[in-house]
Amino acid sequence: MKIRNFFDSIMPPRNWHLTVVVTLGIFFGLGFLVFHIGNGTSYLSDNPATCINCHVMTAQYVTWARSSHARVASCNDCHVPHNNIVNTYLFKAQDGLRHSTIFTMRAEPEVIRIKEAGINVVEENCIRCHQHQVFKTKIRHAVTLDERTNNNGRFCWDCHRETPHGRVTSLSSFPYARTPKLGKVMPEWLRKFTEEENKK
Amino acid sequence: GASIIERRTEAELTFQMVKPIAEWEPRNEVWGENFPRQFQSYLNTLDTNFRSKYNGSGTVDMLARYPNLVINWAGYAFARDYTQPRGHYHAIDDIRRTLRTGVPQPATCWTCKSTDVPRMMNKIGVANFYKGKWVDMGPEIVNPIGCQDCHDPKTMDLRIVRPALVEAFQRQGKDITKATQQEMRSLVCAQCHVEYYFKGEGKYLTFPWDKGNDADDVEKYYDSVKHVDFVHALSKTPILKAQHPDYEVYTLGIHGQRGVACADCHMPYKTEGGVKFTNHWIQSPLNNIANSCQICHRESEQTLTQNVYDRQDKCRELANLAEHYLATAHLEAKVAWDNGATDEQMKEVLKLIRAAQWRWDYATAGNGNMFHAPLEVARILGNSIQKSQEARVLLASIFAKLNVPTPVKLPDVSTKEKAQKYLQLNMAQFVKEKNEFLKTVVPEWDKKAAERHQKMKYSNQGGQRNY
Amino acid sequence: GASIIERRTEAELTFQMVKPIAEWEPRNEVWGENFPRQFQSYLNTLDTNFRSKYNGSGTVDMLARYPNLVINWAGYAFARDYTQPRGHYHAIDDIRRTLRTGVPQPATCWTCKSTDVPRMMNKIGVANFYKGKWVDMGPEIVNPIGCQDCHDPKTMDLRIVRPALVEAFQRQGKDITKATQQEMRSLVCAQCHVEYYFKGEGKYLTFPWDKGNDADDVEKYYDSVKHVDFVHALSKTPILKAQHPDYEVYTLGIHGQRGVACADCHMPYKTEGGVKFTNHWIQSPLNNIANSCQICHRESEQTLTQNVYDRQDKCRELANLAEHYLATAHLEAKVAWDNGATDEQMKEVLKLIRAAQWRWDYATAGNGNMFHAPLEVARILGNSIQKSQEARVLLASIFAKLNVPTPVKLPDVSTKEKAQKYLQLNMAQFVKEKNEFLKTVVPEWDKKAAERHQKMKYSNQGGQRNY
Ligand code: HEC
Ligand code: HEC
Ligand code: HEC
Ligand code: HEC
Ligand code: HEC
Ligand code: HEC
Ligand code: HEC
Ligand code: HEC
Ligand code: HEC
Ligand code: HEC
Ligand code: HEC
Ligand code: HEC
Ligand code: HEC
Ligand code: HEC
Ligand SMILES: [Ca+2]
Ligand SMILES: [Ca+2]
Repeated sequence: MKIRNFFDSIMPPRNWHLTVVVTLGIFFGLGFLVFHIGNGTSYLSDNPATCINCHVMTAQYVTWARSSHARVASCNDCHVPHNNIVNTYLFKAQDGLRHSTIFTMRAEPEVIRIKEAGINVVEENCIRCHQHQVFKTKIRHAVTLDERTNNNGRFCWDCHRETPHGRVTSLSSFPYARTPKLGKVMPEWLRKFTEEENKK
Repeated sequence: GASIIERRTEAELTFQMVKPIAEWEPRNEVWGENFPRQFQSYLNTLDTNFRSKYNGSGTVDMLARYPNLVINWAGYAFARDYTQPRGHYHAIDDIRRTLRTGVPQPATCWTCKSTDVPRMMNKIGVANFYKGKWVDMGPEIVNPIGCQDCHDPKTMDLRIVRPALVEAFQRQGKDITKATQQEMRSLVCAQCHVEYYFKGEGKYLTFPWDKGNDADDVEKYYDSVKHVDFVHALSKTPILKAQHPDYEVYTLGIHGQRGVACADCHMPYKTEGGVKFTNHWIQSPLNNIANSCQICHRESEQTLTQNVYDRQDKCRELANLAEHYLATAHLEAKVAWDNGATDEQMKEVLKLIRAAQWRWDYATAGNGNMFHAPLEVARILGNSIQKSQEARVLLASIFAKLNVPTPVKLPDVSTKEKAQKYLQLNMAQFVKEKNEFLKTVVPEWDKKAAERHQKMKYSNQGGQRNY
Repeated sequence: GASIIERRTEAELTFQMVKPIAEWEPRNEVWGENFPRQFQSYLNTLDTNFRSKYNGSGTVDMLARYPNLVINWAGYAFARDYTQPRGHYHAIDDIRRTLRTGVPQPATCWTCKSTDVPRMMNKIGVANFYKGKWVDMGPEIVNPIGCQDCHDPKTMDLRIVRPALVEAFQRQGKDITKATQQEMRSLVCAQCHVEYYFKGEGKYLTFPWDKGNDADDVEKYYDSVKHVDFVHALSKTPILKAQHPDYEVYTLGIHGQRGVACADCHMPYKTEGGVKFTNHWIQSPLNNIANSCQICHRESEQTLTQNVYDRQDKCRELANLAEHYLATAHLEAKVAWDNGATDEQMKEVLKLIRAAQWRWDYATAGNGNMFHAPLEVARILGNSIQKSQEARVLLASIFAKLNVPTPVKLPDVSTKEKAQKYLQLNMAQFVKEKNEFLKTVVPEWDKKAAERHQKMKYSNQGGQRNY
């Protein structure tokens, strides 16, 4: 591969260049504190549980956790680019910082909506995994390609509306949803009782 | 910085209790004041109208459906009465009503029927709880299975309150406190939906998983502790009775192995207006395919139902064979004994019958088994068939030695009534005694419980009997 | 997004014929000049190095692995020689080499082994083709299975060239020309990977699907036409032999039912230098999990392999039981005959053995069955066990009547050699004759074929023997 091509392939989209440079600066500098306390470092992890360190993400977490994709795709499998490793981390850093800041400022909307850049990333990722099912010779799904080719604006989840978060995802839609915390698995008396037993 | 930390604390307090729940509160309706959606949906477990090909929410007389069961359990209370389970809200009613509690039972029988159990265990101690008589504990145990059995009243996190599950994990060297949330979504069920036995004089509830949890492993464990549930009234076989190894068999199927939890199918999310919550109507998923199976599978309801039935049909075909040849082996063994067969001659036969019956029972005693792990069920049943038939091959040789002409004449036990009559079970008497008990003893229990509830916090709440 | 669209265009532009292919061209290497990627990958079916737990690309002596097979097939050529299949490129070698063609066989045997078959059928007519002797057709049939068997040389569309499949569809009232492309991706295989029999004097190749295609349906069909493949040398049972019902059993499994085609697993796509094409290395998918299973499943190679082995292990456990008790029943039946049992006494026994053997053979004769439809396989095997054991129960009664002391003494047939010796098969002689045949007759065939190839278009191409 030509060196030129290689660079092209790892560069983030043109309209992000400024953001990326700034992000990198902040990332390695002052921003580290905010990032750390706000659990922004969790952005570098692939463990979905870390995304819901922010309660505003609970709706997405619990819907994902009950979806068919919970077993096969973590948040980052859909929400960050997977075309090359550099892009993956740049995107994570940029998103992490923005979300941490909004969260800290209490500026989050009642219903979070995915942004344009995010949409494209997700769409690419659907295709990345489902290539074979949407590839023409597997006729089952020929429709998808035509829709996308004609550019009439349909994304995978325009049809697959419940995949994976569903249509009901407002902050107040999940009043008592349990998100994973290392809670106590049994009451105190039982813990003591079985501990004693174990000693015997 | 500080505000982020504040905001994280906030995140942990997602819900505000309308009325904080006392640590041992057994009444669902009290919990329900804080969580009306979950409570209302849980009340639906009272429904008895759904019927699928093999299961459903109504009660089904299994002895009438499969009369061979009566023969296979001759000498045990199961030959009197055994039904399909119903929803959780019926648990107290059903254990009071079953003719199986017409014989003396230990208090251990209450363990999986009520939210009063953790309360009492905490109060009098676990071993003391099990030790008592079933009837003596009656006034204390009146609330059916509920919130207390699965939730921490402070945080609403899932938690385990039945010691037997924790102990079984410990003996296997596994740490249940390390369970993930997804695992907890099955482990709360595994407190009850498992094979068990009453260990020793203290009738200590024990899950026999020390050597693993398929039929062969559990048999090895029981053989090693020389456990016998009853001696068969016809064949004199020392029998092992299997009870609903739902969780164990589920772990041997593809859904369990892929990390799909009980709650994914039996308690899927429900959307009501703009709110989503866990549907607590725990029931056959075939009554709610759109929200359970179709989360993961795109096929039509009809196809998915057919998939379930196909698997159940194939397993049932083998179960019918296993059941029939087992009953035949018991009946033939009786003929052999009646004609003077010796212990020595019968030894191998009884060994085979014990092994065959254990396998058949393990495969069929879980009402979901035939879908949860159909191939494993078929494997065990194939082995069961081989063993009961082998017993019959040996019996045929014994008949030759005893000069009994073959084929031997067997009684007509083709219906529940005929089979019970053949076993000389005085069913009319059992039913009479039970009705007496329900009319005289049970109201006493409920009265005492109502008095207790009055003294508890939120005593304005009615008892569960109201639903 | 863009990459997908490119791929699609590629797929449509594949067909630039370098050299147009003659209608009945049997030589893969000629087709290969137009489609080098497909051809090169197809050549890999010559490989014999992959070994999975139960299958693989090398040849495995199945009689040595499961010596009971020798007993179960006593009186039939399968008791002499039966191996695991290898890749398509070995088809001609293997049918020449097998000791089963040491006995006189009809030309029908060639039907599924070569691209010369459609050529000859077109030339001499279908019925005439089947009618001949296997040895007489030898010089005509030398090219192994290949492009001609699955493709139209003009369009490269998939097509069916074996009459038996089309006829079977017609008799079932189904129109094979209405098959979707996805169905064709299995139906090309169903030309050969199916249970069959030779109908009547004309040895007309026939697929027994008129009443459906599970073991019970096919048995019903065979019973209705009173078909018998051979009379068992020991038990005198009129036996049905099952041969690789791969397609039929696949339709009874979940992958078949969900529309996953044979080609999805055995011929997945491959990408080479940016070009995507169908990998024609038809083999065990376990040698290529990343491109087959993992297209649809996200689990690791290790987990998926273990899933396959789990299913095969469970089915094998039952197959071992079925095989063993069947062999025992045959041997015991012989003891009964030897001691003067009457036809009347044995009638029911033979009926049971026939049914048991059919089920066992149908379940195990397809090497992929235990993964393609494990539950169905277990179901059939459970029935087989029940029936052979029932035969033994009856035999035990017969022994009593004949005053034969039980348990009867049975010969040691625990290895292939011992079993073949017990059956008095002169294996050394068979091998000697076969070697003679391979040294003298076969080179003649190849010589004649080479002369014929010379005269065909593109005669500069070597014969298939070169690979
Ligand atoms: C520090 C708290 C926090 C964490 C941790 C966090 N998020 Fe967010 N996220 C937010 C907030 C606040 C918003 C709303 C921002 C907005 O509307 O612009 C948001 C919005 C989003 C959006 C929609 C807006 C967009 O940018 O397209 C996506 C997608 C998203 N988050 C994914 C993730 C993933 C994936 C993770 C874990 C890898 C994660 N988040 C972890 C706070 C967080
Ligand atoms: C299978 C792919 C996939 C996975 C896995 C996934 N998401 Fe999403 N996510 C999407 C799609 C598609 C959307 C856009 C939904 C829409 O617009 O209706 C989205 C939107 C969002 C949004 C914006 C809300 C909205 O409705 O636009 C947030 C926040 C988010 N996801 C967070 C997460 C978190 C946190 C996880 C992991 C716990 C996660 N996602 C896992 C595909 C995924
Ligand atoms: C990391 C890989 C991956 C990504 C990214 C991904 N999927 Fe999937 N998807 C899978 C797998 C694997 C399955 C099969 C799940 C199973 O076996 O239960 C699946 C199942 C599905 C199904 C069928 C089950 C259902 O939930 O309806 C649909 C539809 C689907 N995906 C659409 C999408 C869409 C739309 C996106 C993007 C928003 C997406 N997928 C992103 C791997 C992925
Ligand atoms: C125009 C509507 C539409 C769009 C857009 C669409 N799909 Fe689908 N998709 C469907 C329908 C309808 C089905 C079910 C049809 C079938 O199974 O053959 C389906 C089925 C699927 C399945 C198979 C599910 C299963 O369990 O078999 C997958 C995976 C999938 N779509 C992924 C995608 C992806 C990825 C995209 C975007 C590239 C996409 N879909 C865009 C309508 C759409
Ligand atoms: C405290 C013990 C206990 C716990 C915990 C428990 N069950 Fe049950 N379950 C029972 C009993 C007892 C019955 C039978 C009640 C009856 O028939 O009266 C039952 C019945 C059922 C039924 C049959 C319902 C019907 O309509 O026929 C299902 C399904 C079920 N349980 C699933 C679950 C699931 C899933 C969980 C965990 C989320 C669970 N159970 C937790 C004891 C329990
Ligand atoms: C380890 C938990 C556990 C113990 C101990 C237990 N059960 Fe149950 N019981 C269950 C579960 C789970 C079900 C529902 C599943 C089923 O019926 O298959 C059930 C169902 C029942 C039912 C309704 C269905 C039927 O079997 O007729 C009755 C009645 C019953 N139990 C009585 C008893 C009695 C009597 C005892 C003591 C001998 C007992 N139970 C001990 C867990 C338990
Ligand atoms: C047999 C077990 C069981 C019983 C009984 C039970 N729950 Fe639950 N509950 C669950 C499970 C499983 C979840 C899902 C937890 C998860 O996904 O993390 C849940 C979730 C919840 C939640 C969290 C929000 C939601 O809807 O997901 C609340 C609140 C709740 N239950 C309240 C109750 C109340 C009130 C009762 C009594 C009326 C009750 N539960 C009885 C098993 C049970
Ligand atoms: C949370 C996801 C999930 C739910 C809910 C779910 N399944 Fe599955 N199902 C799976 C997975 C994963 C597999 C394994 C196949 C695979 O890995 O793709 C599977 C496999 C199957 C199979 C093939 C296995 C076999 O025995 O042949 C059937 C049939 C099936 N499911 C039916 C159902 C039905 C019916 C329901 C509802 C009662 C259901 N599933 C609910 C995820 C799920
Ligand atoms: C993939 C979906 C799935 C999972 C996971 C699952 N089940 Fe089931 N379960 C079913 C289906 C389907 C049936 C059959 C219902 C019928 O025949 O009507 C069933 C039946 C049952 C029944 C009998 C119901 C009745 O009507 O009497 C019980 C009890 C049960 N399951 C308990 C459990 C428990 C406990 C677990 C976890 C250890 C579990 N199930 C996991 C799908 C599932
Ligand atoms: C013209 C007949 C014919 C057709 C068409 C055919 N096969 Fe075969 N196949 C055979 C024969 C014969 C063998 C055994 C060759 C041998 O052992 O020498 C075989 C062997 C195999 C093997 C074993 C390979 C190994 O490495 O052990 C597989 C797998 C297989 N075929 C799959 C398929 C699939 C998939 C298709 C359709 C895409 C197909 N076959 C089409 C006749 C055929
Ligand atoms: C309807 C198609 C068909 C017919 C007719 C047919 N075969 Fe085959 N043959 C196959 C297929 C498919 C395989 C590979 C699958 C397998 O071995 O399980 C095979 C494999 C073989 C093998 C290699 C494995 C083994 O069995 O040892 C030999 C040798 C063989 N056949 C010989 C014969 C002979 C001799 C005849 C005639 C009596 C015959 N075939 C008739 C389709 C056929
Ligand atoms: C046993 C059956 C079988 C044999 C033999 C076979 N093919 Fe194929 N071939 C297929 C199948 C199945 C496909 C996939 C068709 C589809 O997906 O529609 C295919 C596809 C193709 C294609 C289309 C492009 C592609 O790669 O998908 C070409 C070209 C091709 N084969 C050439 C050949 C040549 C040349 C030979 C001989 C060397 C050959 N085939 C032998 C079954 C076979
Ligand atoms: C083209 C898609 C596809 C391919 C390729 C595929 N599968 Fe599947 N698999 C499925 C579908 C669909 C199901 C049914 C479950 C469902 O509906 O989600 C399934 C079910 C399964 C199951 C559960 C069924 C059972 O028997 O319990 C296993 C295990 C499995 N597949 C393993 C494999 C393996 C191993 C391979 C490769 C040899 C493979 N699959 C190739 C689509 C596929
Ligand atoms: C979902 C994937 C899948 C599908 C679809 C499938 N197979 Fe298989 N097949 C397998 C697996 C896995 C094995 C076992 C391989 C092993 O044990 O090494 C196998 C084994 C085989 C074998 C024996 C291979 C050997 O090494 O000897 C043959 C022949 C075969 N399949 C033919 C077929 C035919 C013909 C079809 C369609 C009618 C088909 N298969 C459909 C996955 C599949
Ligand atoms: Ca029920
Ligand atoms: Ca092979």
